[in-house]
Amino acid sequence: MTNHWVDIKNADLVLIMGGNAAECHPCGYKWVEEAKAHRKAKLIVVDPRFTRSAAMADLYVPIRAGTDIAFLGGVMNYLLANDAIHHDYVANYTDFSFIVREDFAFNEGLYSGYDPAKHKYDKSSWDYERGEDGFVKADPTLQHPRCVYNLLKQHYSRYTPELVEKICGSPKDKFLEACKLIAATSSPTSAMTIMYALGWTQHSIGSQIIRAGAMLQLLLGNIGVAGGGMNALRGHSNIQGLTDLGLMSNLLTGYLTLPNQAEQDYATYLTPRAQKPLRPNQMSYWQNYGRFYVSLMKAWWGNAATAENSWCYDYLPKLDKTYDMLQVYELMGSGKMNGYICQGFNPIASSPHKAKMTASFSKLKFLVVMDPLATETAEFWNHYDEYNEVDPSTIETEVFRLPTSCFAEEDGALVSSGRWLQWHWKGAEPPGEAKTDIEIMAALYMRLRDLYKAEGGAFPDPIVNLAWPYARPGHPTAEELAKEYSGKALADVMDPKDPTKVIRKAGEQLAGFAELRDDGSTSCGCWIYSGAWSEAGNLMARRDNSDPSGIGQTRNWAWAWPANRRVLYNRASCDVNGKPFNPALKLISWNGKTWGGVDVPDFKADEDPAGGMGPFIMTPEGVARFFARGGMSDGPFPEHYEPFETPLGYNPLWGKGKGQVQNPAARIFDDDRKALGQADAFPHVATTYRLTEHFHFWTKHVRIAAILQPQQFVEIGEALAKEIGVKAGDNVKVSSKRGQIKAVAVVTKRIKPLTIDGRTVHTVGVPIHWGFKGVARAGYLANTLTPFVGDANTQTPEFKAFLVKVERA
Amino acid sequence: MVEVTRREFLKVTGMTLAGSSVAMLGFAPETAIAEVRQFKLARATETRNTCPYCSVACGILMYGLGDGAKNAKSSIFHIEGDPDHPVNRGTLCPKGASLIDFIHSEGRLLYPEYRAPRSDKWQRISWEEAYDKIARLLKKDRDANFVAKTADGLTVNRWLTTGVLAASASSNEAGYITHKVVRSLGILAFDNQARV
Amino acid sequence: MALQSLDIRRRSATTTPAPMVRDGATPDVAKLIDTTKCIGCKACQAACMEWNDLRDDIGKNTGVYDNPLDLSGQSWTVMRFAEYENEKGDLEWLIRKDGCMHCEDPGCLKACPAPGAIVQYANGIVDFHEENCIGCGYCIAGCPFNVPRISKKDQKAYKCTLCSDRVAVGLEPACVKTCPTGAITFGTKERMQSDAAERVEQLKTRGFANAGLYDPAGVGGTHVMYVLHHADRPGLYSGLPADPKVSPLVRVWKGATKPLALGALVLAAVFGFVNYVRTGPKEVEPEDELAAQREKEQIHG
Amino acid sequence: MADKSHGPDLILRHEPRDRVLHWLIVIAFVGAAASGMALFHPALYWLSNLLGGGRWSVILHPFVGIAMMLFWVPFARMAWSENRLQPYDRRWLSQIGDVVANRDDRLPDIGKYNAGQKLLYYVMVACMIVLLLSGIVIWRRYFAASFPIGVVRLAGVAHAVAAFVLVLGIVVHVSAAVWVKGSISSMMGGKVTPGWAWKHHRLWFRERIRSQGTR
Repeated sequence: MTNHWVDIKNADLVLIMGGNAAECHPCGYKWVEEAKAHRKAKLIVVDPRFTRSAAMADLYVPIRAGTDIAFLGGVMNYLLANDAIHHDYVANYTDFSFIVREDFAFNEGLYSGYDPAKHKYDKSSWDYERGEDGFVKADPTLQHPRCVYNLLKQHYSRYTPELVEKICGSPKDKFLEACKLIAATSSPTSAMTIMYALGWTQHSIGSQIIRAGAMLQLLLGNIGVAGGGMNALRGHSNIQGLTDLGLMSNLLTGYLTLPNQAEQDYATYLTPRAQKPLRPNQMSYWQNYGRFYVSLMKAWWGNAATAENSWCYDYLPKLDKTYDMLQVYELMGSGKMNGYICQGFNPIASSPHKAKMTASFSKLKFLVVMDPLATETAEFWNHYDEYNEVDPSTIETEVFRLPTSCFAEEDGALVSSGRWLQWHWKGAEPPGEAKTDIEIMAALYMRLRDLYKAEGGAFPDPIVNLAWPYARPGHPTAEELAKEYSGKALADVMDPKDPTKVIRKAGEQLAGFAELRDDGSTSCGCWIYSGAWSEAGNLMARRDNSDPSGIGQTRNWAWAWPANRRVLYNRASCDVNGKPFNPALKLISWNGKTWGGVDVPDFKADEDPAGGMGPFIMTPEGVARFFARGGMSDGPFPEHYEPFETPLGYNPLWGKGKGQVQNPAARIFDDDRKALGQADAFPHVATTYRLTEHFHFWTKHVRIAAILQPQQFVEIGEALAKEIGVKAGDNVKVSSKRGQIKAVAVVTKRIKPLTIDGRTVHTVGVPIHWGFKGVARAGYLANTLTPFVGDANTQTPEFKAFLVKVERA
Repeated sequence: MVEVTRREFLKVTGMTLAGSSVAMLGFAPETAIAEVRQFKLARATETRNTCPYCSVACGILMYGLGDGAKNAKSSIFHIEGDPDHPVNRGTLCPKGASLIDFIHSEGRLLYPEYRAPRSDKWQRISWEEAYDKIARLLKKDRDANFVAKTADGLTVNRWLTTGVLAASASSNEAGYITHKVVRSLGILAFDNQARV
Repeated sequence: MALQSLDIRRRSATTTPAPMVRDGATPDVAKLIDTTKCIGCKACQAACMEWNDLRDDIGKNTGVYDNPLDLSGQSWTVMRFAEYENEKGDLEWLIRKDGCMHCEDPGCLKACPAPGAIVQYANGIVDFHEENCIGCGYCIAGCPFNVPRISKKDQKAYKCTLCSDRVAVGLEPACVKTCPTGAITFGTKERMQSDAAERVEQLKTRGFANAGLYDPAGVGGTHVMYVLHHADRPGLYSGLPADPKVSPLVRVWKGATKPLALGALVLAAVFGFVNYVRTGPKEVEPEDELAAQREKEQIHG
Repeated sequence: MADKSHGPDLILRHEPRDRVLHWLIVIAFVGAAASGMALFHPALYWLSNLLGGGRWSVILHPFVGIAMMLFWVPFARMAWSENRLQPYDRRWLSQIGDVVANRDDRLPDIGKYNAGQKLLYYVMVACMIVLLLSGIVIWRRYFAASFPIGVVRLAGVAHAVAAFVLVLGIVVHVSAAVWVKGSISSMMGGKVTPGWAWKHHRLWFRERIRSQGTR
């Protein structure tokens, strides 16, 4: 989230699209109801299903699963055509005026630079033109045909309301009603917030859908303001934290990235990451990359990390490609992996294509599962009726199942979707012999370290030299670890303006990332968390909920990254002179000397607005990008592509047999391409989702939740039910090219057939949540049906739009 | 004979009378005084925590047995929303409101278990045995498959044959130490649940 | 506002008044359920089960979202989902939290034959005391909303207590506290009525011309009230009765009939007794025997 | 009375089987009525103690009622023919004042049962049928849930009304039995003196005497 949950109450319009906040985030959704009740806000819900969120909406617009870019592109076209944009904002805070290179092109759905053999783009043409001063060329008059504004306008001029209706099946009148409501928030004193979740992410075009939403918000000037923003709801309690902490194939902590194998030395690694400004007097905060990196390496390898060894640069593994989940299971399936550790994760259920998952896991030599609950993954080898039809005697994998504590049995911090780090306290001992994840990881590490110390082995250095400064090495405490990632001074830290002045004494906790140094004098495990545990103590544990401004900025409640900032890009809530666009919802302002207000300024605190520094300090341009440059794998502007399993077989943007149908850069392996179904055999569009009564695959172990929603079902509309001769409560069989499940049919008015380019398309709702373990009635894992296709940028599987056939069981 | 039957008759018909006199003597069942159920949290220990499900991150209050005295062994018996929390203000969704059944789920794992190749059952093992076996398997695989340099001489120091999937609900601290350990081993096949 | 035995307004099957000298600050409380804010998330159901230590059976899906499908001894509140297509052709998902309405004039209490099994506290909460319950089920017949249920486990009647134990120590009911969207609120009845009026005005400006408060007069008003988008048609909300009253049959049965019938029985017995005393027994006199003998002989001649 | 009951010429009024049934019905009635009345009016709640308290009353009442029905059906069938209304019953009824005032000599001659008894019989038939049917409908444990709530409510009223009428009838019946000396002993020992029969049921007396004539 750029903003945070309570801030939603400041919105004048709420767009819930690609999410179902009322159902999946009910307690956060309450702030939408607050906005409706106290600001007369309106709520628009765009969803293939009439969800619980839709039930609360002032306007519900149905949409075909996977066509959100067409919809959002249509809205952008409406705004540009009707000039309903926030002019001051886009002119000064975005790349509207920047001129794009002449060799950038877009033809029939493909951007310049595509290599069809590799399914990849060469992105070099997706860039701005540079002037002789090295800075980006701009045309403030917006007349240049290749300025971003004109390219954008041209790109989305194709997305007419008629086309939107044709692709999305959204009735034109409803679509235009939505456009009108949205357009009204281009006023500087009116804000729309967008709330989205995996309904946008889990598509082969997921990242671009989200980008389209962000672009829409930029056009309206709704980023950085109270009641605005792009708000990812996030589905797991600490998935924000674990991503912040970089627990992904290609990341280090704080969104630092691992080196690619071509980057053989530190300088080669650092230069492209510590980008210099692309426009005059811009902050380009990533210029400080080196400080973050060095402080991290000092936290991990302590005294072993020195300037001479480039702070243990060689200790870091180097990437040849990204080893995301889909890639890993592909390798596993081809026998290239031997071991796997699943920590509190149930991939057999959570990853697409269960049959492939089971086959892949069966090729492992060993699997270690750490979990508080008995997961399906830990028992992928075990036969459970028709729900897991495997033969244990043919599966060689050794499996370890290690019991862990749950939330109630440990201290620590979790990061909410509003980026708040909140400390929690242990209330009881774990049951039986269960242990915390920290203890287990420490024990495994110490075993390995001792083995490497005793026996040697492959490159033992990073293991034996890992800093392990914990009072009881087998039991690092949450407090010790939190202090470590927050960071401390290893030597006295000096004031850059006055090198004789010590601003932080050796051994003290740092107050924030401004105190980080790249000379080895600071240690910080995660730069964006720097200051969470300062000399003032554990700020994540703060519980002062006072809200003096009345706009929900409880600054002394817990701690938000970065720097306890509650609304990201809040400099953009003020005009070029530093005055708030909407004084009633002032976050910060310029008082002539400094920036201040009810939020921590996302800006240089003493930077005079007259200097022209842009509000988007993390980009080298200092402004937000409509034109993504090389930031995306699949194009600088979002473009509608059909889901990999399309009910049409063509892209209505171009017509039958023409143009690019699917995302040309999406993640798909050859075998999985063969496992894609066609509309003739699998005519119905399925989408998977959560129900409000359940949480993922956990709550089927929870008795009350099992009582509230005991049995697996699928949702179909009345028309489809009639067509296949099914009534509510009957059993149906749902099959895809990859497998089939049986479930009870919930027949509902809430799912209506859509007319897509003249043909009727039925949507089928497949809730996840059931499986072969738990106290709820046993069911099929919903991923039996889903395709092994991933987004081009994040490799997120396409769970939200695929083809099935529903029949009477 | 008639005398007897008469007495019997009297007995039967007199039962109602007898009943009434018994009642008058005070043998009627006490009509319990109508009071509300006792408030069950009176002196329970309150611990503040965060709901482990979605990222709204609602504050919760956990009520545990005992007052924290050394001899009192806590067990959480009730959970409700934290009214001080700025986001949820005491509310909880159906999942949060049923957290107590997660803590005490019959699906909770209690001790380390091991499944041997081709076996169809779990066997209980000790933590020591589990750690030893796992560490040995990890080292064996790493030593056998660690790539220090590629064929074309690039230093890569990576280990690709073992992967780690990190949690989505473990604390920052657990995540941080997991990352630290995993990268020190050179693992790249590393992911979390951000996408699913 | 701790409640105790002296804070009782009505008590089932009790012919003498409850202690009623107290008349202080204990206000009439009420729960207001705003169906226009309800998302049907069932958090209230979960919180109810959790607080009251209730665990119903793990049931089945019958083709609808409703689960458990109906109230029971262990499900004191359930969400009822209705899909309604309005005049404009737009779908409305009308979701109603069903459970005890805590009537001011409770039919269950009226019907209950067990002394003290049902009480109404001074704050208006109608509570069942299962230790006094005899499991006859008359409360079910007495309830105009068809709410009480006899548990299969112990054959006693159960329903929502409005968390009388929480309210007694000054807390809000569990369902109220948990409600994520604020669709359920709790306070004095007066406050709830004024909040409802405000909300109804808001709804009228948002296109619900018939929005209104459901606080049916037929049962003397209720301590659980609904804000409805369509207050003119409560039946849309899974059959919420438009004008609930304690059934006239129940009124007859449990009203005037009781003393009248009892009086009649007593009168009959008294009459028999008085008549006996006044006229003396009908005895067979020796002359009757003689007459019988004579006639017998006559017949047998 | 006692000396009359073993005279050599006593007349058999009630067969042993009928006497047994009668008293079984009485026992069942007392149980059902006490428990039923306990639930009917709070002032009679103490009657529930007869069957062991309110809960036991609710549990046992329907079973006791069923038992009463089971005893009553053969009993009623036996008495069916003797309870047919005859022309003299109307006269007897019209002279109810004489009945109450013990001016029995003015009453017409009647058969085995007088009109009052016959009316009680029919009232019982009606009440027992209503009680059985309505009782099933409101039998919470097994059946009530299968009936619509309106039917249950109606049955509740019907059950109460029928029970009231029945109890009222029984009050009259018991009063009469106590009042008419010799009645109770006849239901105990089965026999009445010829004088009793002659006095109260003269037509029946004659019929009995005539049939004895053949012995």
